[in-house]
Amino acid sequence: MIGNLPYVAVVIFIGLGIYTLMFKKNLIKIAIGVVLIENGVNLFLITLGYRKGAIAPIYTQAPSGQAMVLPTPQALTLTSIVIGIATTALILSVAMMIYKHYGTLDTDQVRRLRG
Amino acid sequence: MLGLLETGSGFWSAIIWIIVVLVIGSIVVFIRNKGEDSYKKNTEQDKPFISGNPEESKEGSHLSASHIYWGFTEALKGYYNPLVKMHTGNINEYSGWIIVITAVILIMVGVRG
Amino acid sequence: MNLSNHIPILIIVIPLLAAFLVPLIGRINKKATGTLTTFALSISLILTIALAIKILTVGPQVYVFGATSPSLTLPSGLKFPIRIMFQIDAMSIFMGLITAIVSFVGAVYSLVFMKQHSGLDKYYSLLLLLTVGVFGMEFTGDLFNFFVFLEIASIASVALISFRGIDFGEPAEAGFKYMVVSSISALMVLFAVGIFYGQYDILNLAAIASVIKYSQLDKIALGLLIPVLAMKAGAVPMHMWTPDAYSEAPAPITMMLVAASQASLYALFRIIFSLYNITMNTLTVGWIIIIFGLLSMFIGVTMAIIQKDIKRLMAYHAVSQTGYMFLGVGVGLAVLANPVALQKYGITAMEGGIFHIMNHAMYKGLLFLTAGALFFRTGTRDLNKMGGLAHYMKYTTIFFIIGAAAIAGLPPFNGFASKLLIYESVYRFNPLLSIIAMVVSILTLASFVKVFHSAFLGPKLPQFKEVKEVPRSMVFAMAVLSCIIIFFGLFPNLIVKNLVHPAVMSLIEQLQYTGTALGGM
Amino acid sequence: MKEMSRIVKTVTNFVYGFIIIFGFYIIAHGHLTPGGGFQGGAVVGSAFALLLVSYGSLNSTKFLKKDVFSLFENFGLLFFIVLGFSGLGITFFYNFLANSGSWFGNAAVIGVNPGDMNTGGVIPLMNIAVGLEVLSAFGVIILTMASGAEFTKKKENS
Repeated sequence: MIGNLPYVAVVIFIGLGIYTLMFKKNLIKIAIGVVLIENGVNLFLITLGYRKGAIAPIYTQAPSGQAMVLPTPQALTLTSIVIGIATTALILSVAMMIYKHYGTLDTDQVRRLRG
Repeated sequence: MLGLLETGSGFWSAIIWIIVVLVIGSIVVFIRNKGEDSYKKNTEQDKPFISGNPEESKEGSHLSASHIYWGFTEALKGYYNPLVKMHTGNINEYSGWIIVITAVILIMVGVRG
Repeated sequence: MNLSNHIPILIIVIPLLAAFLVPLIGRINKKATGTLTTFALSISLILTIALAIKILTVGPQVYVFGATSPSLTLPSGLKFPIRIMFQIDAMSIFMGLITAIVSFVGAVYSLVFMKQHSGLDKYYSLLLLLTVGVFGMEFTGDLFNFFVFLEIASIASVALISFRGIDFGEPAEAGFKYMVVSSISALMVLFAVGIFYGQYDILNLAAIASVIKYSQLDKIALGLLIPVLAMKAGAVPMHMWTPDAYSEAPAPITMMLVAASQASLYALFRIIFSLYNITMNTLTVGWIIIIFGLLSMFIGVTMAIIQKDIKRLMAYHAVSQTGYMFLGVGVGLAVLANPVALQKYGITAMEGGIFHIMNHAMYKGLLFLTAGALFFRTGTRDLNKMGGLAHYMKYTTIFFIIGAAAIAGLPPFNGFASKLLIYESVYRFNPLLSIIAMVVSILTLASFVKVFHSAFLGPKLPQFKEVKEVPRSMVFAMAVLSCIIIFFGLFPNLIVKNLVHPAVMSLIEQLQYTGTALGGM
Repeated sequence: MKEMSRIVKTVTNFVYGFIIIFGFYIIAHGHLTPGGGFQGGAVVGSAFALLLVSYGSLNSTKFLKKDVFSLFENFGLLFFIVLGFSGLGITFFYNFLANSGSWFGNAAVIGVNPGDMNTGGVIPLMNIAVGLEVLSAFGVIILTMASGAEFTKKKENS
């Protein structure tokens, strides 16, 4: 049961992120919502690689016969974090540009493009 | 070389189409040239006739985009009003649509897939 | 060292190398950046054509990164590929050709179009990165790698959409919206990749396809992947980002965005056909795709008719034309499990849908470029303010007529050929769908008549006295696309037989796809 | 951004060097221990962010130059892609240095051992390239954002 706890956390993370994206009216909060979903997905990937009683997958510190956690999901998560940093930086800088021109971060007012 | 494109219930060839258009076009031109030519340049016939009203200036007579299909949009008001209202431009609703459609498709695939 | 084995990777790495060189060159000579970009993309185009010839004559190609041989997918003792690899079959190279042509034309067009902007080195660098991302999405044989390239493409396109955001607010707004929706979609893709990895411990697409069981988790992955990839392709009702992003990006970038969203469409088809194929209930999924197609076609075109912004109007048409691809391929998918119907009309419907992808990229690219030419000379995108421009811009007018006739499906242009394939085959599946498709085509023509009348026809307006024809390189870029459109229109059978049919077969035949990676299983 | 109090500045003076050195340690040992180019680069980038926050954006632009950062970023990227290209005789990204006895060419020893820096082939070189790219990219990002924030604040006040 305790082993499934991370999956519950994943669901909570993604659910909170979706809630933020759908109902929060501030552009910065929307960026936070995207980051929340991203963290949920990263946690999901990391949890997939977990093996009970296993050690960190370092080549030069592995006694023979000892089980290791899967390194591939960790590499995936790392790549996803790197991409997430770029995404977040880009969202925030675009939000800054919007604030510069619109003078507001409210999603109800940042909608000159419609119809 | 005729470029026959099989469509399952027939074929399509642009080359044959162009040849047919050229043939029919030349027949049309031929028949048209046989008619009587009553049009004379630089007479009253050249001037526009707007039910006797004076002609507007050239610049003023251009019909801008909003006026085109006015009747069409007016007649379909019941369709267009909710549709345009749906495109709010609000980012919350953009993500809302994605989540809702994802949920619907998850249910569809889960039940009938 | 035999370079011909390395063509698949060179197609991607040469633009990548140029993307990193461009800022350095830009420090020395600002003008050389555009030339370098065009040069790199032209090499990429030539290599893509060479690879296409090789694939269509020899067969699908694989390229394994960092292995001792480019085609060594399974080193001794392995049951499935572990290295990152490219797997390029007829469908991938079909999309690759579109990307190569569109990116090259876009770079040529940018040479003059973007001249007065600052930060050109970043612009070209991002354009190259966008090309790399789109190529990668089409070539990769690895699910996680697909996610990475998807993100590269979306980050580069966001930066390019909001490129004019320094001076105006709207591009920044469009960029923000696109970034949020594309992050959601990319993260859902990553979640689905995680689901696959958790079940099968593999990331390779072909290897998963060979062992897929269609369990409950696979259903969840499918249910996540279909809507988000359809969203990236611009399917109604998740299309709202499309008009925003397409209308605010610079014209050559809009053209690239069309290619980028088609790469998502390709990924959707690849996942449905090559990964799941007949393990899933093809009728249900096929109808989901068809309904996406119907909604996109109809709502897209009706929204387009009432637009006043020329690029926004064309963007709604992009949504509507995407509907045709969904419709054609959806019908093919719905009868996938039924070999008789598949032979009778399913393959034809898919040919129509796939052929339409290429046609759409060409004529929609051309139309966006003409809209960009109008914006370049008049400084406005508002149709209400335009008029009488045919007096001043003769070439642009001709190109616009070609593009508009092609998108409306008038013979003898290429749009007609693919739409005819769709109409006739879809009619045998369900006549109602075919009739709706024809109505949409008529409405398309109606809305382009509106654009043609309000922008090009009419008396000479006093405010456009100074307007003249666009510079030669922009005319050249538009002429290239027009020639392709006319060629495809005159000889559709050549294209369908040599390019489209192999692409469709490579989608339908799952065993061929898995066999390429796993060595003839 | 204004500069912060004397306490913050003094602490920054003490720690930023250590943070940068730690970041470079993570970059250099990327092939032996957890970490690598991105993580180390991010650590170094956080040192730049610390400097920027404590000294204020006006003061820190004297010693953090956006131009230099973007040059380094380009060099890092180019170095990485050139490393990929140099394996092209066999395949792209082929690890041609591993087990060759030359640079980083020792074979890794199996079993519990402290690890040999001189292993890994092109991987440590790639870590260095990525680290260089990431640390300068972080520098560019924080400096650009700081100048953007400065601009917006000025516009608000006027």
